[in-house]
Amino acid sequence: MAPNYIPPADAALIPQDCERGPLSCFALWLGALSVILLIGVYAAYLVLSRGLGMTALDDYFGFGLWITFDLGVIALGAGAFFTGLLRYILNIDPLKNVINLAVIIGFICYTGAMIVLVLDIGQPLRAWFGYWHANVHSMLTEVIFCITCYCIVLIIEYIPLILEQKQINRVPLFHAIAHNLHVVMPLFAGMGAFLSTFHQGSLGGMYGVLFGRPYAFRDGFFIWPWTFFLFILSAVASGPALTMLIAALMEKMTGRKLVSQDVKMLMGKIAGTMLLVYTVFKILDTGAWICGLAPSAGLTFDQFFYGWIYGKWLLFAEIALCGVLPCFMLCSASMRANPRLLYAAAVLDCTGVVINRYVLTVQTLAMPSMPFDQWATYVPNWVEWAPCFLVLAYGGILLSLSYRYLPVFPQEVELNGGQRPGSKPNTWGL
Amino acid sequence: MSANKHFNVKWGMAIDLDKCTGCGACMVACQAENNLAPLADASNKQRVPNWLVVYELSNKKSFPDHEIAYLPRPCQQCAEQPCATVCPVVATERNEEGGIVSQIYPRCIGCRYCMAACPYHARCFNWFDPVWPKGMEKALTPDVSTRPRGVVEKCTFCHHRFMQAKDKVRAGGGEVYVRGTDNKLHCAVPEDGYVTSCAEVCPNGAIVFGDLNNPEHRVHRLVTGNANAFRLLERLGTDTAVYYISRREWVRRLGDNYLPDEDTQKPKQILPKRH
Amino acid sequence: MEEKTNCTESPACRQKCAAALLPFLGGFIAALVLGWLVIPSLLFDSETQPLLFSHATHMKKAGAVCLDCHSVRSDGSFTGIPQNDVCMSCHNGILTPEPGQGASPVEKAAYQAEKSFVENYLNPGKPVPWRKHQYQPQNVFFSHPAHFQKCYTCHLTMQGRLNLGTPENPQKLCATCHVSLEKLDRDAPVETNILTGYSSGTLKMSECERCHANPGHFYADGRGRTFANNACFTCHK
Amino acid sequence: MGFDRRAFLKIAAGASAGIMVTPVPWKLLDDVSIWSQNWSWIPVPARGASTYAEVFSKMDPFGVPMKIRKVGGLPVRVLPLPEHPLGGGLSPLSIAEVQMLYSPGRLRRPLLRGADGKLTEISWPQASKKLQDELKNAGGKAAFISGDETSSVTEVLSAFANALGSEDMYLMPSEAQSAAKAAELMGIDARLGYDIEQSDHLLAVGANILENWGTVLRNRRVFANSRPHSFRKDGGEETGDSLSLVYAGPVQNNTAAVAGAWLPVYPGTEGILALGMANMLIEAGKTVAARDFEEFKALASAYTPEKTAELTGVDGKKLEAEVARLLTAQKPLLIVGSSAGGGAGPIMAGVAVNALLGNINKPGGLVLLPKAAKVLKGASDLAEIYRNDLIKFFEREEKPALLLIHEANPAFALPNAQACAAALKAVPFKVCFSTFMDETAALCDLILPLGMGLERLDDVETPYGSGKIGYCISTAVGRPDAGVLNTANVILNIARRLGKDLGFELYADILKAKAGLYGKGGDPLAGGFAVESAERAEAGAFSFRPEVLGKALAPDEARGKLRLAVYGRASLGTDKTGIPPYNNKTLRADELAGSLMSVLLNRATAARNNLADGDKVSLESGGGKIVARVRVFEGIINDTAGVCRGFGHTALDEFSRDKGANVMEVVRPVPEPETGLNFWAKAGVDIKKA
Repeated sequence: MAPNYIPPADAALIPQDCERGPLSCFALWLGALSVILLIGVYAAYLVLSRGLGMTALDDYFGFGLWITFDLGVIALGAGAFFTGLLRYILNIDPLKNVINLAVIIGFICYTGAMIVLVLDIGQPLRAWFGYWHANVHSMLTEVIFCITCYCIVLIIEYIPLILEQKQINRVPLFHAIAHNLHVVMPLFAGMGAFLSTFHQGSLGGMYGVLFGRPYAFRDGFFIWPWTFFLFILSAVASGPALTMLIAALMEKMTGRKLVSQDVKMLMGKIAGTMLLVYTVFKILDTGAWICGLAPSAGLTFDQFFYGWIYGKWLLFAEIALCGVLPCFMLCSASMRANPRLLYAAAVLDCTGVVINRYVLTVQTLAMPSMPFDQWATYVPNWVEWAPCFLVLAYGGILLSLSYRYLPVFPQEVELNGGQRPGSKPNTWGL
Repeated sequence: MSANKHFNVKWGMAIDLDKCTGCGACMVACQAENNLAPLADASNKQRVPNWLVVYELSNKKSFPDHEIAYLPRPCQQCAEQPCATVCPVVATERNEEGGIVSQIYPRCIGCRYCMAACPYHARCFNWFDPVWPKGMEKALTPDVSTRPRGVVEKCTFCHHRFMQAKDKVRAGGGEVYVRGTDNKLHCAVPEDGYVTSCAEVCPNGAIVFGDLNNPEHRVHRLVTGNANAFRLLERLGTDTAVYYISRREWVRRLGDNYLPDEDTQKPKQILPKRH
Repeated sequence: MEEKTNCTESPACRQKCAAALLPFLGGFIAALVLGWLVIPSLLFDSETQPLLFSHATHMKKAGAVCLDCHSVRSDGSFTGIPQNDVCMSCHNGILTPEPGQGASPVEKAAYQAEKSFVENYLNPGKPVPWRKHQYQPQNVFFSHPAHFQKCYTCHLTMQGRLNLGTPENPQKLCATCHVSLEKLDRDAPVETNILTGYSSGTLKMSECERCHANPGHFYADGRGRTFANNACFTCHK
Repeated sequence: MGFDRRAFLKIAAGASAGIMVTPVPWKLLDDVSIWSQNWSWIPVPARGASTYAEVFSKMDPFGVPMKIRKVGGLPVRVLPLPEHPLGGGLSPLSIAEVQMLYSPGRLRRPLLRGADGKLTEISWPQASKKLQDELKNAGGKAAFISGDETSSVTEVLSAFANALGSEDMYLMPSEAQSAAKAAELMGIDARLGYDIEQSDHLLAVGANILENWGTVLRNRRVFANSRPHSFRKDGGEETGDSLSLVYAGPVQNNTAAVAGAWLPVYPGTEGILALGMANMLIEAGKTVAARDFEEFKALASAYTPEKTAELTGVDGKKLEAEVARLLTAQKPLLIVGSSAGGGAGPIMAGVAVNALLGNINKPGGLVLLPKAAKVLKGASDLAEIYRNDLIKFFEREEKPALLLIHEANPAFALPNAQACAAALKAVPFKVCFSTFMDETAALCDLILPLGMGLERLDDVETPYGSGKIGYCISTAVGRPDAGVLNTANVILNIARRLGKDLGFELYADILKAKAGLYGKGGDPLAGGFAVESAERAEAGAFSFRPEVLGKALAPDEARGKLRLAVYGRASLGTDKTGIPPYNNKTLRADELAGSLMSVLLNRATAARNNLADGDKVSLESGGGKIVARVRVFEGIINDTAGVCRGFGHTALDEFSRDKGANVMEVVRPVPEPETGLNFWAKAGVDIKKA
C-alpha cells in the first residue's frame, strides 16, 4: 500500500491489498459513461418504436455499421476463447494472469453484440425463431446457435470471478460454486473454444457463401468457404492483441501495474504468430480471388473498387499496413520488447481485422451486382453510432466495476507490492 | 432446400426487352396487386419498396448513336437461390410445385441476410410501418397480407393468383396436376388462367408468363433454343426462371458481367456451386 | 456468517436451513398457481353472439347441411359466414310461430332471436356482426376446395370412423377442423386472445401440420397419404 | 424470521423458477410473436366476394377501357379489358384510379370562398343556388372551359353557354384541337384518324404514340401484335415484324426506345421535317390531284434535303433512308403530333405527306372520321368549339363576369402557367367542377366536387388518334358515399331553373339518346358498353394550303440559348390528376432526386454550356424560371434541353407536391401564323448554374 493511501468509502468491497481511487471519482466516471449509455438507449428506443428506417441502412445496405461492429467486437473478443484454450487446454501457464480480463472482455463483446443484434433485426420479438424454426443450411443459424451458447459459456466463466468478490465469497455456497467452477473450467474452455471456432468461422462463412456477391464469395473446403477459416485465424490473431491493449489501457488509466510486461509480450507473440498464419492465407486468398474467381465472374480487379470511399487503399491498408507490418513487428522479439512498438503493432493488428470486417460487410453490398446497376454508398447516421457507443460505454462500466471490486488481475498486488516510490498518482481516480 | 429442386411445373417469364417502353404500368400494377403502401417521397430509390423495378439500359454510346432499352426486374425465382439458403428461419424457400420462391412475412425476423445475398436487388425491407392515406386501405386486396415494419418482402409471381387459379380448377371438379400429351405432369390451370399482374397489364405484351416446362406454353417455346434469350447473371448458376429476350446484342451483353474481350456467345463458365 | 459453514450436522441448523427455503417454496407455488390457473384465463376476452343462433335447429330440425349456408363460390373461394341473402332464402319473415303462454323459455328465446334478426338486420339490410370462431389469419390462404377434393380421395370410401361423409354433406370432414356445432342450441361464446387477436378456435400451424408435415398421415407406418405439401406457400399469402 | 430483503429475493427466485414450469412464459413468447403479425395499426384488407364491372377511364385521356374488381362491393383493383376495341393492358395512371378514390387531394364537399378569402364548406343545395345566382347575374358574360373533349358534358356546357348567349366556350388546348384546325384549313370536313392496325410502316414524328399520344393502349396493342417476340436459333435468321416503327423527335423517349430507328430532330421542327419529306416524295414522282398542288410543290421545293437537315438537325443520310422506306412500304403512314402545343401547321404538313403517299381513307392510312354526334340542339359542334383559342381568351384584357371550369387545370397546364393563374385570378367569380384540389381549384371562388370517372356516369366518344368512330359509356362503380355530383346534372338543373330548356333533364337521358345515335339499343347504361364503327367521311375539297403552311412552318429566330424539348411520361398522370399515389415510385433516381427534377442535356451540349452531370441549374425564359439538375443523357439532340412535364404541382396531394418544377412556367406561347392558334413547341430557354 502506498503510504498516503486513504481507503475509499467502499473499501469493504474492494479486493484485498488493492488500491482504488475515491468512490466519488469512480461514481463520476460511471456517470460519464452512463450519459453515453443513455444516448444509446434513446437511439435504441427510436429504432424499436418507429422502425429501422431511423437508421441510414437501406435496401442495398441491409448490413451496415451494426453488423460491422458486431463482427468487429466478436473478432476482437476472441481473446477470451483463445486465451482460455491456450491456458486451460494447452497449459500455457503465464496466461492465467490475463485470463480473467480476457473472459470479461469476451463477455462484454458478445453481450454487446447481442444488444446491437436485437436492434438490427427488424422483428426482435421473433428472435427466438432462430432456434425454433432453424434452417440448418444457413451459416447464420450456426452463428445464432454458437454465439448464444458461447455467451452462456462466457457467463459461466465470468460467474466464478464474480463469486470471488470479497463479500460474496464469504457465503459458503457461493464459495463452493466458485471453487468447483474453477475446477471444471478446462471443460468450459474447451466448449468455448469449440463453439467460438465455429461461429467465428460461420461469420466468415456468412460472406463466403454469398455467391451472388463476387466481392465476398469464395471457394472453399467441403461446405466451408475460405472466409470461414480466415475469420477464425484473424479473430485469434487480433483477440489476444486487444486483450493486451486493454490491459495496457487500464494500466494507463488507473496508474497501476496490472499485468507484467512479459505476459503482455507473450500475448503479443501469440497474436503475431497467428497473424503470420492469417496474413499468409489472406494473401493467398486475395490472389486466388483476383486471379481466379473475379475473371470467372466476368469481372476485372478494378471493378471491385470505387472512388475514394471504396478505393484500393482499403485493400492495401488491410493487408499490408495492418497485416504484414504488425505481423513483422509482433514476430520480432526486439520490437515486442518496446512497449510503444508492441502497442502500435497491436493497434494495427486490430484495425486490420476491423477493416476486413467492414469491407466484407459494406463494400460487398456497395458493389454493383448487375452490370447496369451502380455503386451505392453508405454512411451510418447517429442512430447507428449511438448503440455502438452504448456497447462501448457498457463495456467500460462493466470493466470498471470488475476492476474495482473483483480480483481480476492476479499479479496486481505483487506488481504494486508495498512501496512504490516512483508510482504515478492515481490520476483517473479509479 | 436441397439444391435445385426439380418440379414438374416451373413458372417463369420471358420479358421481351424489344417491346418494353418503360412506361411503368407493371410497377404500378404490382404495387396495387400486392398491397404495397404509397410513399409521399419516393426519391431515395434504395428505400422504396418496389417488387418490380424497371431499369433503363444504355448502350453507353454518344449522341446520335445512343440507344436505350428498359428492363423490368421482378424476383428472378432462382432454382439455385442465393437467398433462401441463407435465411436462418426458413422464412423463404423454394419448395412448392411451380418453383416460386416463397416469402413468409410472419416468419421473417428481419435480419436482411437474404437481401445481402440477392444479386438482383429483388428484396425490399419494410423500414417503417406501411401507411396508407386515410381511406385508401379500403382499396387493399384480400389476396395478399399486409406487412408490418421489420420484415423483408419480394415479388412472388403473384402467387396468390396461382392459389386462386388452382381453386377455380378444383371448384370446377378438376384435378390440378394432370398428365399432358408428353406424358409429364402439368398444371391444369389454363395458360391465361394464371398470369402475374405485371404481365397482365403490360399493353405491349412484353411480359409472357407461363410454365417453362410445358411445351404448350408460349414462354416455353420462346426461351427454348432462342439465341436471343438470356437470363440475368447466368454465370452465377442461379438458374433463374426469368428470361429476357432482345435482338440487340448490346442489351444481351448487359445481362451478365463480361470481361472486355469476352464473347457473349461463348458458353458461360458457371461459378462453383455452394449448396 | 462464518459459523454457518460448520452447522450442517445440527438439527437446529437444518431447521434453520429449511426455514430459509420457505420463502423460495412459497414463491414457487404461488407462481405455479398463477401460471397454470389465473393468467391463462386473463389472456382471453369472451364475447357472445349478437343473436341466439342454434346450429341444432338448422341442422336437425330444418335438415340443413354445412354447405347449404357455407359454400364454395364458382371461383373457388369460400363464403364463410353467410350474408343475409343466404338466410333470406328461408327466412322471408318470422318462421317460428309466436310462442303461447305455456311455451318453454327456449322457444321464447328462439322466437325473440328470429324476430330480432328479421327486424334489426334483415329488413334494414344490415349484416349481422357475427363473432367468428375460426377466422383465417390474414396471412393464410386456406383452400376449402382443395381439402374437399384431396381428403375425399380416400375418406369417401373408408368405413366407420374414417368415413368423413360425402362431398354433398361433408359435416364430418368439416368437424375435423371446425368446432362441431350441430348439437348446440346456443353458439358458444367466442374467446379472443387479447394479445394476438385470434379466437381460441383458430388453428395453430402445428394443427395444420398434423397432416401437412406428415405425408404418411397420422400413421407411423405410412398408411394413408395426405396429398399435402408442407411448403410455406401452400398455405401462406 | 421477518420479511427482509433476503426473504424477498428468495420469493422472487422461487416465483421465477415456478413461472418457468407454467405455460405462461412460453405462451407469451409465442403470443407476442403472433401479435407482431397483427399489429392493430397495420390495416387488414377486408374480405368478401369478388365482383367485376367494366368501365372506361375518364381520367386517362389516352383511351383506357378497364375492368374494376370489387370485393364486398368496394372497388379494389383496376384490371385490363382486352375484349374492348381499345383495350389490352393498362396505363400507369389508370391502374391507380382505385387508390385515387381515396387520394388526400380529393374534394368531398362544395367549398365557397368568403369575403375573407377563406374557403368554407357548404351544402350541395347551397352551392347549386349560389352557382345559379351567379350564372343568372353573369348571363352572356359567363365563360366556360371544359377539360374533357370526349365527354357529352362538353356538349351540355356548350348548349348552356349558347342558351345564356355566351360565346366563350373553350376546350383545353389539345392535339385534337390542332388536328381539327388542320383539317378545317385543308378543307376536310371531318376528323383525322389513323388506321395503324393495317399499316405496315409507321413514321411517328413528334407523336409519342406508345406513351402519351392518341389512343395509347390501342397503339401499343397494334405495336405488340405487329412484332412477334424475337426468336433466333444460333446462327439463324431474325423473326420479322409486320409493322416497322420509326420515331422522329428531339428526345429518345419511350417510343424511341423500341422503335426500329430514332430520327433526332430539333423540337418544333417536326413540320419542316414533314415538308422536307414531301419535297423528296414529289421529287420521286408522287403527286396529288388537288387544286393547289403546284403551289405546294413550289413551297416544298424550298425545303431541300440539305435545308431540311440544317433546319431540323436530322442526319441527311437517315432522312433519305426514311423517305426511301416510305416509298417502298406497302401501307406507309406518317403521324405528326406533339404532346400538346405543336400547333396545326405540322399536322397539315403530315396530312400533305400522307396525301402524297396516297393513303388517305385507305387501309393502313390516314382516315377521315365523321364528326361527333350531337343530341342537344343548342350545342355547338366540337369543331366550332375548337376554333376558340383558350390562350387568347386568357390574354384578353376584358375578363368575363364568371368562369366555369369543368375538369380542367389551366393554372397548371397552360404555357406561361403563372400568367394564366394571374388572368384567372382577375375573373370576378370562378367556379370549378373538380375531382381534386388542383392548382386551378385552389384559385376558384366556388369549388364543386366532381366524381372521379369511377364514381360517375359519363361517356367517351372517339378519343383523338383512333382509326374508327367509337362510343363508350362508363357507369359509376366507386364509393357511394363520395358526396359528389355530375357537372352535367347540376348544369341541366340550373338551366331549367333559369328557364333555359336544353331539352333534357338528366345526363343519363342524354347518354341514352347518344347511344341510340351510335347504334346501340336496349339499356346502354347497364354496363360497360362500346360500339365501334368503321364509317369514313369524304375528303371534301382537299387542298394543301401552301400559303398557310409556308407561314405557319416558317423557321424563326431562336428564343433562348437552348431549344426546349418538353416530353411526357404516362406515369406522371395528367395535369388534372397529378402523380397518382404509386407512380412516384416508378420514377428513377435520375429523373427526380428529392424535390429536384432533371433536365436532359447530351454530353456535347453540357460541355458547351460548362455543365456537368448533377449540376443544379436554372432554366429561364421570358421571366419564368425553374430549377433542375443536369442529367447528361445521350438520347437528346444537340443544343436542346429536355424537360419532363407533369412535375411541380403546388396543389393536389403529397404524392404530387414538392416534386420538381412545372416546365410550363418557362414555356411561352406564340401565335401560330395564319392558323389562329397559339403554339409553344418552339420554345427556348437560357440555362445557368444555380
